[in-house]
Amino acid sequence: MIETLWVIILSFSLFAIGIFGLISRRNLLFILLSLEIMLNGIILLFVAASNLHGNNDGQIMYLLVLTLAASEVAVGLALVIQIYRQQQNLDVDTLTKLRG
Amino acid sequence: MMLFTLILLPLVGGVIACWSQRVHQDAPKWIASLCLLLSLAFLISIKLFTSMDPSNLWLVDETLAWIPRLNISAHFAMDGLSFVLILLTLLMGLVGLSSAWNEISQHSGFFYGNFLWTLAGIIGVFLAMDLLLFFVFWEVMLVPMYFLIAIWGNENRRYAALKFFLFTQAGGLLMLLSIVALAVLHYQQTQILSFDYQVLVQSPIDSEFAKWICLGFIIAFIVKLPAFPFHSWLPDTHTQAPTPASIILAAVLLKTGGYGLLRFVLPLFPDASQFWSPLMMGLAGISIIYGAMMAFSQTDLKRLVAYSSVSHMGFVLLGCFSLNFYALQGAVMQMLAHGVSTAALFMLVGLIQHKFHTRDLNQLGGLWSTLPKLSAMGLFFGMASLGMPGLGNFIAELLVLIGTFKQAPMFALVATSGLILAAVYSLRMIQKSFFGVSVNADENRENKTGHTSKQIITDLNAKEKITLMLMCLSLIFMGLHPQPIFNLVNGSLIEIASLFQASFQPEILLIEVQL
Amino acid sequence: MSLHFLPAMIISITILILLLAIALKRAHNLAYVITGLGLIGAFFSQCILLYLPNSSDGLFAFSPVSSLLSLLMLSILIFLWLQLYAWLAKQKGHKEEFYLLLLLVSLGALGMIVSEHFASFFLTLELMSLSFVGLIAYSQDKPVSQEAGIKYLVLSAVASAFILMGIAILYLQTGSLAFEQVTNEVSSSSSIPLLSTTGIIFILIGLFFKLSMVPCHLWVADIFQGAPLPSTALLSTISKLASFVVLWKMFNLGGWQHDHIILEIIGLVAVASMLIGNLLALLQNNILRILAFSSISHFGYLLILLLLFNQDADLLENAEFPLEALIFYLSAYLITLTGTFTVLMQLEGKTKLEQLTGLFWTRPLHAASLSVLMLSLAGIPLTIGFMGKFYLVTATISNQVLWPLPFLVIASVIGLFFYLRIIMVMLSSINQVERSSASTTGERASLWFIIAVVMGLGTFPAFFAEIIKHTVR
Amino acid sequence: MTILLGLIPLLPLFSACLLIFWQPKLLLTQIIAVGSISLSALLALILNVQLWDQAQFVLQVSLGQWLSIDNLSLGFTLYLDPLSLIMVTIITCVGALIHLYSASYMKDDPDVCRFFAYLNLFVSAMLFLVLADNLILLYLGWEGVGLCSYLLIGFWYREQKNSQAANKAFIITRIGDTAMLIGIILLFYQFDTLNIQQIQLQSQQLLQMDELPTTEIISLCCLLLFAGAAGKSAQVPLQSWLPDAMAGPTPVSALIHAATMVTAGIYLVARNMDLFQLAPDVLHFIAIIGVVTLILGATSALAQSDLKRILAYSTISQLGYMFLALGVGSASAAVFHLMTHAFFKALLFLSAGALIYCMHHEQNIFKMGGLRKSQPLLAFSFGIGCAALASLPMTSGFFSKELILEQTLLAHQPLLWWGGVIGAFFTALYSAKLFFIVFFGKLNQPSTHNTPTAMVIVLMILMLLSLVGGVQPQGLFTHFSAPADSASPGHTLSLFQHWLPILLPIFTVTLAWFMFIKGYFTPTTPSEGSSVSLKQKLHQFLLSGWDFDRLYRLIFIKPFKLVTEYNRRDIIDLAYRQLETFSSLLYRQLNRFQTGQLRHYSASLVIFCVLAIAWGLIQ
Repeated sequence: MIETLWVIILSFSLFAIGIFGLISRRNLLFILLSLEIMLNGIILLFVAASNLHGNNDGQIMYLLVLTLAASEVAVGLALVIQIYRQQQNLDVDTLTKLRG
Repeated sequence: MMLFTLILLPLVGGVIACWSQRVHQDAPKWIASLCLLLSLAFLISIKLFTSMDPSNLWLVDETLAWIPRLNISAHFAMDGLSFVLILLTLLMGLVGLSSAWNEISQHSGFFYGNFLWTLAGIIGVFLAMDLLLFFVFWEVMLVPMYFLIAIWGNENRRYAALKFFLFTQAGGLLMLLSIVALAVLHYQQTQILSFDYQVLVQSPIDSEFAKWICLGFIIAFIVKLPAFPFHSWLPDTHTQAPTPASIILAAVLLKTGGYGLLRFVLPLFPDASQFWSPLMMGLAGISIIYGAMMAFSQTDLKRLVAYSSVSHMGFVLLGCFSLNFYALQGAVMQMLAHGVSTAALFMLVGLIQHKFHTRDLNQLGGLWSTLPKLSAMGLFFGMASLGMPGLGNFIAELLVLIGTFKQAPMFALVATSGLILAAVYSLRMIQKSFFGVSVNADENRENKTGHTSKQIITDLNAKEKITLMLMCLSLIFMGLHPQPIFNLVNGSLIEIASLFQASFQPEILLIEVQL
Repeated sequence: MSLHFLPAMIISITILILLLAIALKRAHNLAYVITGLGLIGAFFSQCILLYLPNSSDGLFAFSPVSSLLSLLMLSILIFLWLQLYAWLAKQKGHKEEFYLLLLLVSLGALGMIVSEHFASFFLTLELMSLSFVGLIAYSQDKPVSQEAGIKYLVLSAVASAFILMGIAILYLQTGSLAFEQVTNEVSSSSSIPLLSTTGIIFILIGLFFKLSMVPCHLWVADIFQGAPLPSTALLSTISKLASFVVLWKMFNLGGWQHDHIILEIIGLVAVASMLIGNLLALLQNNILRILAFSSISHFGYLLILLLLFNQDADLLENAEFPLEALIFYLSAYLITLTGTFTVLMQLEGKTKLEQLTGLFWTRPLHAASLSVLMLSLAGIPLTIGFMGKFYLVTATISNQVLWPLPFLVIASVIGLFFYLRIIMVMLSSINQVERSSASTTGERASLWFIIAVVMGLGTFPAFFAEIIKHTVR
Repeated sequence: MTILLGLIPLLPLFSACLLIFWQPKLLLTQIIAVGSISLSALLALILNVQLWDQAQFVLQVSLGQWLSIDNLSLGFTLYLDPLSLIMVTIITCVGALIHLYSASYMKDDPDVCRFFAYLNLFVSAMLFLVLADNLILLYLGWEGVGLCSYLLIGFWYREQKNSQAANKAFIITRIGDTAMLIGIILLFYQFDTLNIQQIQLQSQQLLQMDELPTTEIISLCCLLLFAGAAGKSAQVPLQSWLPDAMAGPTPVSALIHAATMVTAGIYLVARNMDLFQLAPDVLHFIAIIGVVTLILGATSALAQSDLKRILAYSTISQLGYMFLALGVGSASAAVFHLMTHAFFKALLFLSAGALIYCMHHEQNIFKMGGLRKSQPLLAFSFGIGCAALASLPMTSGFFSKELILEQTLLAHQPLLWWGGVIGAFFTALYSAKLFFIVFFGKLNQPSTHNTPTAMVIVLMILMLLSLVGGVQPQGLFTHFSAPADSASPGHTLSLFQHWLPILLPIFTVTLAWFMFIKGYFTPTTPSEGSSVSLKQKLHQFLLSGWDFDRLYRLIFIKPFKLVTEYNRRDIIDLAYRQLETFSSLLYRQLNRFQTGQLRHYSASLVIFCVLAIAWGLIQ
């Protein structure tokens, strides 16, 4: 039986990886990808917590977060396509028409 | 409802004037003057017809519910002090109007609208008894004045209008904090939540915060009455403001600071003002000397007059904070006399600028030969500003000095040296602009301006002559027969002075007021 | 299914009808009418429910305060809806979807205001954020709006992730997701000392992002500038209103007030956003960016009010006064902001300061209303902004929280500088007098209405203050 | 009778206002101006006749209530007693004569109406000063007189130096007046009233009580009052304005800077004599100042080459005599000398004016030689004037100056007496020198036109007055029957002390005659070489009136100008400008964060989270 502590550590590390990916990667797709990793980390934490406390609130939250992740990616990809059509590359650093 | 209509008259007049520009080009001028005359007549009628029971200090006292949630009421009241100052406001409004008659051409409707709204705001300040109402009028009178300066000002008007607004607004915010703190502490002390002056004055708060709240009020009023450290907005504003705006600014807007000190700081915080009085008298002394020295070194005529009014208002501050009956009378007198003399000086400077398109002293000179009447008036008001006996300013400065010598001889000594410096800079102004030979004789001025027809410089026209003559007569009246003004203002000042001088027993307490 | 859900039900029904209408026959004015009916229906139903007693069913808690706030939100939505038709008619591309997204945002916001369970809060938050992404990236022809859209999407996703992480940690800590239990248990038993605080911090970061408080304020200027005008209007009013209400709810319920770390962070953030918000807008040349930065500082002022809730040293013996001040200031600011956006919408996208030169002489009514609104943002008396500031100052002083006041004075003086700068630009005289397109009576009516509301409530706030007093009691 | 008294000051005031507002033609202005002054002179003479017999009389008339607050109550009340009667007669008679004289002197000046308006205003202000019954009304007249002297000195406003001289006069007298105002205010707190008579009464009671209570405040008040008097009557610290005041027209110098205004200081001290008795050390100080001034005036007059400046310095020295008399306590001698001085100095100034008028505005005495034959009348009037000035026996100057010297001796002040005698020697020397240079020696510039008749009449009257004026008006003695005069009847003057002042003038005049013959009186040419001989340096020192001007410029004017010029842009204003630049700098720094990079924005979110948690950990 894996103790919940390890699960928590795993979820935190997933969360951290997601954040790191978000900041360092320049391609939009990878940003969305790292976003997903972060959400998975959080889902893991929810499930672990519900297992620890024995009530299934966590499970419900898992379902909700999953739907969120899906819808977010859907909208994200739609926008990614739009941007690709405009500037033919997905580099985030060129998206700086709005600044200063 | 009488006092409310007194404020409403210029307000509505302003709206009509602003709207009437579409009807006819110079309709606004006539509407504005009509409205001012109407409110003047209304004011005089209020004064005459109110039953003069000497026991009650307030001539007229009205309250209307405003924000019941915090027990704030629109409480207007008029006593001798505010009556005199409102009279000054309306008269100087007329003077400003006469100087704006042919000087303002573009958007004149909007100009007269703003002009009248400023006057309405100022009258509101002098009448408001509720602290929040006072604060609202205190800030609201700035907005139309800001528009006046920003639209019709001279070359660098933007910077001056912004600086004017920021300075007073910063002071105002401090006052807002102090008002609220005062009301809250008063509530804590007497379980009555009220912003009303007459309620607050009964039980002065005695917590150690009182000093800082009093300081908040004082800073707001000192910024307005430009005392030494906060005066740097006045010269810029005066040089850039159009003549009617700078007449109103000099004659009345500065007096709201002095009025605030007399009405709100001294009665509401007796012991705190005693605590602050040495510092404030010091500031007053410095601003007298500093204003005079700065006036001496200016080459721009309007900046010179502006710095001179900093020095004169130093006397008002000195008068207020020497907490002595004579000095208070002197301070009120100085406010009136300075109002008239500086307004006249600004009107003259405006005329000179209108005729010669320059305010620089080095280019002016020998005006006496080309404009004898104007220079005679300039000489008269120059003499008034240096405190020539027989005119209002001297009586005021004399009383302030008498009062201050009794309280703090050292500061009075500094103030009297201010008298000498006043003579120095006004004589320099008179000599540089009126006497001597005109530096740019007519021929080279002509090729400077380029147009062929020699621009004939006309002396004062009839209207200007009448206004200036009336102002001379009023100054002489104030100089030789100031008693009616003293009787009017006596009531409230005795009340203030009795707070400070335990030994002060005015033997003629109930003075029959006769105009 | 208590009566309280009526407004939300009406809006969801209108969403469905709108979907069907778009599917059947795409007609702009039809969509416009349907949305209007929906919103007005929701508004009136909310009016009826105003004074019903409190009731809560786990996920959503209904109280007079929350109904007053949703009333405020619905009135803002209706006012923006009135201007929408004229603006959308000028845009290229499909116009009906905008109304759809508008209704979705309002549904999300309504839900958020009344939510008192983390699940419901999270759901409504996501509903609102994602529909906002759609709104921001609405106009395809402008690449700038796409860029703003993607930026908002990524950043709001990160913020939601943070909030979720916070919720997860709190859930780990307490085992329950309802606001009530979470906040009570947090103060009582805490296994790992800092766990609950980090959880709260995570949630706060997410909410600070939504409210564009200082550390996470960088996005607000770019998105305000990039997004189409009505979506910026919605974003700046609805999203911030809903997030602030949630922040107030969470903060008010539990015993967090005594957790000095959170208090210090909130105090620091409040002061920082007041000062930096105003400083950033000092020499800006784009009006939208100025409005963005001024919204940062205004929410900084509001954050001070949050600090007052726990103070027991109440001089005015009136515990609800801070809440009253909060509602008054919030409504004052949002009314002014909606007014500003309606004026900007009528100025056909003139957002650069230089484009506004001499507006006083070409379109006097627009210039007059814009300057009244600027003065209200600056807090000059006789405007509703001043009354809000007065309430704020009275609440702070009566609760003896004196240290933020000097910053308030400095910030409002700096703020005054750039508000006056805008008015100054409009006043400057222009040489060629081009009479631009005469404004329609509808526009003129709305402008007069704005001036009347801002000046009217400023000079006679008694009526509005009484309503707030009753709802709070 | 009181109506007459009321009318005396009001008549010139009324005519001044009339001239200012109406500005009639030349003839009409002359009639109005001269008419009003001679009318008040007539009224004064009538009063003199009526009150001739009464020894002690007091006449009061109130023109209205000025101001009454708490216990400070002032009214426009005029107070006449022997002293002010004498002053009124001097002012109105000399004023009328000078008005008559200037009617013809100024008739071809373009704005003559303005001139007469100022002159009338001046006379009415002087009358108010002399007849005031409270110190503030006196101060009103005092400043009014200062204002009119400023306007009249700067009358020909086109030349820059005239208006500069006027400014200098006004500012220096203003310094004295401010000191006086402080004195008046302190007096108000000491005696709780500003009415002059009550102050005198209270000080007399204090004198009888012989243990003088708060002496140092009273002596401070007296000192400050004397400072005001010194400012107005050009005594040592504040005397450098009088020589420059000659820039005005000559009748102005005659009226203001010889007969009336400069005597205001003496009147002030004489009027408050009882008060000054309370502060004996101040009186002694006044005497010392008097002596120093008279020596300064006499010596600098020697070195002058401009006719009017010589007369100006001589006025300073004669005023020094009057203050010496006041210093030793005999106010009657001072007022007597004042009266005689008024007559012969007016005569000298007017004849100088006529002389300049004939020599078409040539003022340098070395250029007017030998006018004895071409202008016999002027020579004769100048002769009498110089004689009275040098106090040759049997002239009015002799009686008054000799009385002063006698009084100083009676008051046991031998040192001051010797100062007075030396002063008398120098006075006689320069007046004789002046007379011989102008009227004897070779004729180098012919005088063209001769003096008009009006001037001749005035000169004749003045000649008569300065000769016969020696008889001492009886009223003067009774008024000042103060004990100080007859303090020491027993002490008789030694023979030498009695005869020296009588013989000295005769001896110096003959000495001057010999020096003139030997040609000592040649103008000292300014030396080109660097080695400036002692004689030139001394001459330069005396020429500039003991170099007070350079001293004041060094101490006051230069630093003041330096500071004001440096601070022209108002340091406080620059401080606020710094605030402005600082905030825009802050704006630029903060704006650098708005990079528009998505990754930077998400990074800011994460950094804040890390910082917040770290903050939590540190606590």
